[in-house]
Amino acid sequence: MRTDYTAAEMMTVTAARALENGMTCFVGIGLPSEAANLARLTHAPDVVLIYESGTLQTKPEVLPLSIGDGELCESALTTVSVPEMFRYWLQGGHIDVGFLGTAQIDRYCNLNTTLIGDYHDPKVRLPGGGGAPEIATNAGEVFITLKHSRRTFVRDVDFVTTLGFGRDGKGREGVPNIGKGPTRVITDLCVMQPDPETRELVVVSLHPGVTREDVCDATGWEIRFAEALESTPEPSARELEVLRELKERTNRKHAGE
Amino acid sequence: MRTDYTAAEMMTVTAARALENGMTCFVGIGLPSEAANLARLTHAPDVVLIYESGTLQTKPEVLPLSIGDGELCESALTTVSVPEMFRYWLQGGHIDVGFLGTAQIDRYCNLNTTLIGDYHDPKVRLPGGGGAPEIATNAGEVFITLKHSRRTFVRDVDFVTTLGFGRDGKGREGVPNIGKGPTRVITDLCVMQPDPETRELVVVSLHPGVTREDVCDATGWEIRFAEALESTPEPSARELEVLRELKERTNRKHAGE
Amino acid sequence: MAELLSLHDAVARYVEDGATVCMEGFTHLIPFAAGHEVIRQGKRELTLIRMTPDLVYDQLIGAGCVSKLIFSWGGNPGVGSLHRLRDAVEKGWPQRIELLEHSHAAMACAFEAGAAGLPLAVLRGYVGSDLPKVNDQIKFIDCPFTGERLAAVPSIRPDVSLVHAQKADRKGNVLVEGIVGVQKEAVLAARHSIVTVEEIVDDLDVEPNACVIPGWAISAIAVAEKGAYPSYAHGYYDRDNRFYKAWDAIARDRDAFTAWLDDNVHNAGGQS
Amino acid sequence: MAELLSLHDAVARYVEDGATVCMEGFTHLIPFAAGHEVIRQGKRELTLIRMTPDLVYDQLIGAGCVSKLIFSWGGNPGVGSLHRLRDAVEKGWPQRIELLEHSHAAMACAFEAGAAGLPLAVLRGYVGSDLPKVNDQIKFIDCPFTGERLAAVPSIRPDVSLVHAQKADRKGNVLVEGIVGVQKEAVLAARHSIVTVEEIVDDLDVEPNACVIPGWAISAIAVAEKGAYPSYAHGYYDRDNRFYKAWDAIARDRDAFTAWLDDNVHNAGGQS
Repeated sequence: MRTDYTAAEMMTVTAARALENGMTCFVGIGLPSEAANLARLTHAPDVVLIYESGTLQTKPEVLPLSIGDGELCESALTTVSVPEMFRYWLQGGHIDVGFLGTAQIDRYCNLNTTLIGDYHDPKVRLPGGGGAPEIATNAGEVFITLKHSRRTFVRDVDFVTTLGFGRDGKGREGVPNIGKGPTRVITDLCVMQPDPETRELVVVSLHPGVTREDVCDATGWEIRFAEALESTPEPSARELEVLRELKERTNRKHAGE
Repeated sequence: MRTDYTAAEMMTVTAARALENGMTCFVGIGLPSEAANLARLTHAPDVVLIYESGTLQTKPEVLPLSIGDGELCESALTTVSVPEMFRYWLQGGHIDVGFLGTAQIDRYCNLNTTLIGDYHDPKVRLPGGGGAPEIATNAGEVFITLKHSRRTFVRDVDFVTTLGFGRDGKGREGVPNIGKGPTRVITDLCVMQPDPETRELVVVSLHPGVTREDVCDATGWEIRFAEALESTPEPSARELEVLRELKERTNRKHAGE
Repeated sequence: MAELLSLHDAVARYVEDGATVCMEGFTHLIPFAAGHEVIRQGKRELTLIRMTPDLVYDQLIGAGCVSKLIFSWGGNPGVGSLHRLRDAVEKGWPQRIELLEHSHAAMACAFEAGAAGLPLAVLRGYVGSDLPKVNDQIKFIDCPFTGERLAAVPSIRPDVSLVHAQKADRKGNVLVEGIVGVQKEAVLAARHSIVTVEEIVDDLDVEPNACVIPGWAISAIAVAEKGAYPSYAHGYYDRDNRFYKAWDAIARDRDAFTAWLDDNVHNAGGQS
Repeated sequence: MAELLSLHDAVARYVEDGATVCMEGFTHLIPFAAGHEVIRQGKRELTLIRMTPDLVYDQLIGAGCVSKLIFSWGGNPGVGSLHRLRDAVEKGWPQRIELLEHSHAAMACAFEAGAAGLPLAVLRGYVGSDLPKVNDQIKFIDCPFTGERLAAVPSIRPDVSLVHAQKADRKGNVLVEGIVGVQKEAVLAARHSIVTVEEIVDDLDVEPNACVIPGWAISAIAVAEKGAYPSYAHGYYDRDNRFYKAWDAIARDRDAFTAWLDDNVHNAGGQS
């Protein structure tokens, strides 16, 4: 891997590039929020960012720590109630893409943010579903971004908090009024997409300097690679500059300076 | 009848007196609106008036011609959407009394504002239900005010737009989460209340100068009179003065002066 | 993303013969200019949806644009009947129209459900009313938690909604202020939407929770100054209550109505 | 009609042991002062409802006030876990708590339905999720018009809701501004409600469609300056993100937590 950017930066820039200008994007907190705002500050100035706190078309100067930082409201076109957000804007069909993170993901893109272990006697209790279960089904499509590891990429999630394509890849078949589901997963190692037939995740692009072996080592099942495996384009100098400035502004703000 | 006030004024003043200070009242347009605002301007300054246009706690200077005159919004505590009005404020149980007019009323207080004749080939097509069907069932109780005549007081309404006590007086029995229904009907001749047992309307008070015969002549069924039939108190000088000023202001405003 | 069009072009593009059309505005901000453009363009066989048909639908019905009306209160507020509506229902002039009749509560909930992308609205409604006997779209369901019987009506999903609002910015974001009625719901529930506005401004300049409809949720914006007259636009002009009263005499008579329509709509050029 | 009480008296009067209590505020306007008063008064066996439990519920759970939690996302936003919540769930300290877990969409709809006086909320939700397997309150109904299978959840009807807002006027009418969350719904859905405010003013001085909760829909108003801290009040003070980060270390350790609670809640006199 080259030394003038980190794997985390590579992930964020690649995730940002997935968003097209003009898309309406329902943004999860953390990595998705970082990527979505980078997109807005670079190639997609008219991307519409929507946070579940009710802030419509928001343009924060710094990344929010929480999903409801004041910055999100102050820079929004308008702020609606949370019931309105979920009913009119998400379920109402106005979201092109839901951008999610997760604690665990499996080969059929199912997401687990509920717990590790057994529900009634959990080893680790995670925060829970939040907005994700309905973002993943009511948005037109879903992008997912998270760090690649055997802890996060498991063959079968312990709990399907949020539907990818179900335990057998057929979870969306025959369901009316449902979005396309996950169309890409972006990690610090690669980009994956569901196989058009089986819906199992397939690596379609490796980040510069990353090997197939790196991905296999970090994935909890025998991950497949596309025949026409691509190499993810590197971040541009401008993308890196904008991202670093954004993160620096953010750190200064949240440190209370 | 005395000459220093009209029967219409007697009706409005009596209807106004039915409202107690501090009640929240969902107000129908026309006679109910006139009575409710008179109450607010006399003995019930803190009566809360709510119109279905979404105007909460409004204090119009003049009577609105329509249910959504600008005056209602400008003088309201706040104005909400119409879905919110019907869902949160009416159905949500915040209305003490619904104050309604009607085109036809029958002995069980059922209201018809839909049509005269047969539904599919009407003799006269009336405006329809509007807010009344759910005001009458979701408000704590219902007051009704209208002019007394054989055209309006019929044995059985042609169409039950809005439930009083049903065709047999038992329409509210066993229905969960329903208000008490009509508790008084105020006309230009008298005040009526439903019999506690049968729910049939009974005259409880005659306006000054009105005879039992006057009421019988103006009612389309054999109306009963309470044993302890009262005489409705006359309007006070102040009530008449406030009412006349209100109507004069209103006429000036709506004539565009 | 909202496109800025002339009212003529917006109506020509989005309002088709036979379409289900909603023009909302609860007494306030009634889209008269848009309704008149629909009449001028001679649209036919429309199914019109509106809680309170008001004068604008009386005019559309009298002009022969309408074959079906879905509504909950059809009168001239504070004045009396809508005579063109009655003439169509009672005498079939200029054509018979079908009525599908609800209560306000049911329609308000059906708009909410339409905006929320649901196929149905659930409400505690129609208890003891005869309306379910004459409207087969009103059904009842049992609550799976309490067993309570509740009314269900289909959500409202118009082909196109036309509403009027105070102003839009250059990106097509719209401010609706005052009595907001079901306008936002009408826009969000529809496949296409046209919003007429009093003016286009650089900046909407609003409070954080103002009723703003984003441009990307609207098909077209058209400027129509006084576009709600004789209804009103909070902050711009008052309701012309005198016209509402005068309409009673105009609409009572077919010839008087036809002459009024010729003078004030058909021969009134562009935006009336 | 809202009564102006001290926070102590309001909590003493309306929050009973064993009650179902909702403290809302979506990141913004979280009623910390009210939560601390509940801790100080030693309320027990509460069922707490809240979409995002946040630090205030971590504190209530750690203080032993809670036997059941109904929620949809339980973390320290942007920081990590709620360690007191986890300790109670995973290790039963200071007591085991029962979880009833939803998605945000379902809870938001359940608050809406509660405010709307309905027994259930209907949504297009939980498709393919395992949550219905572990929450028997999630059911499915078939739309009587389209046959579509939709989720149904019971509406939220707390015994008492506690929320914080910017200001109230002397009649107890309250302005909530900014990220309004489900606060209005929480108040309207509850049997009783306590609203803490930054200040009482003569006139709310608001736009026509501002989010105002009328005093007659509220049980009690209590002044609590900085009552949302370390959350924030739009127009008054910012979120203390540093405290949210610092909480992670405090809450991770039972002793550190207990010491913090003594210093900052139990021995902090009245309103902290």
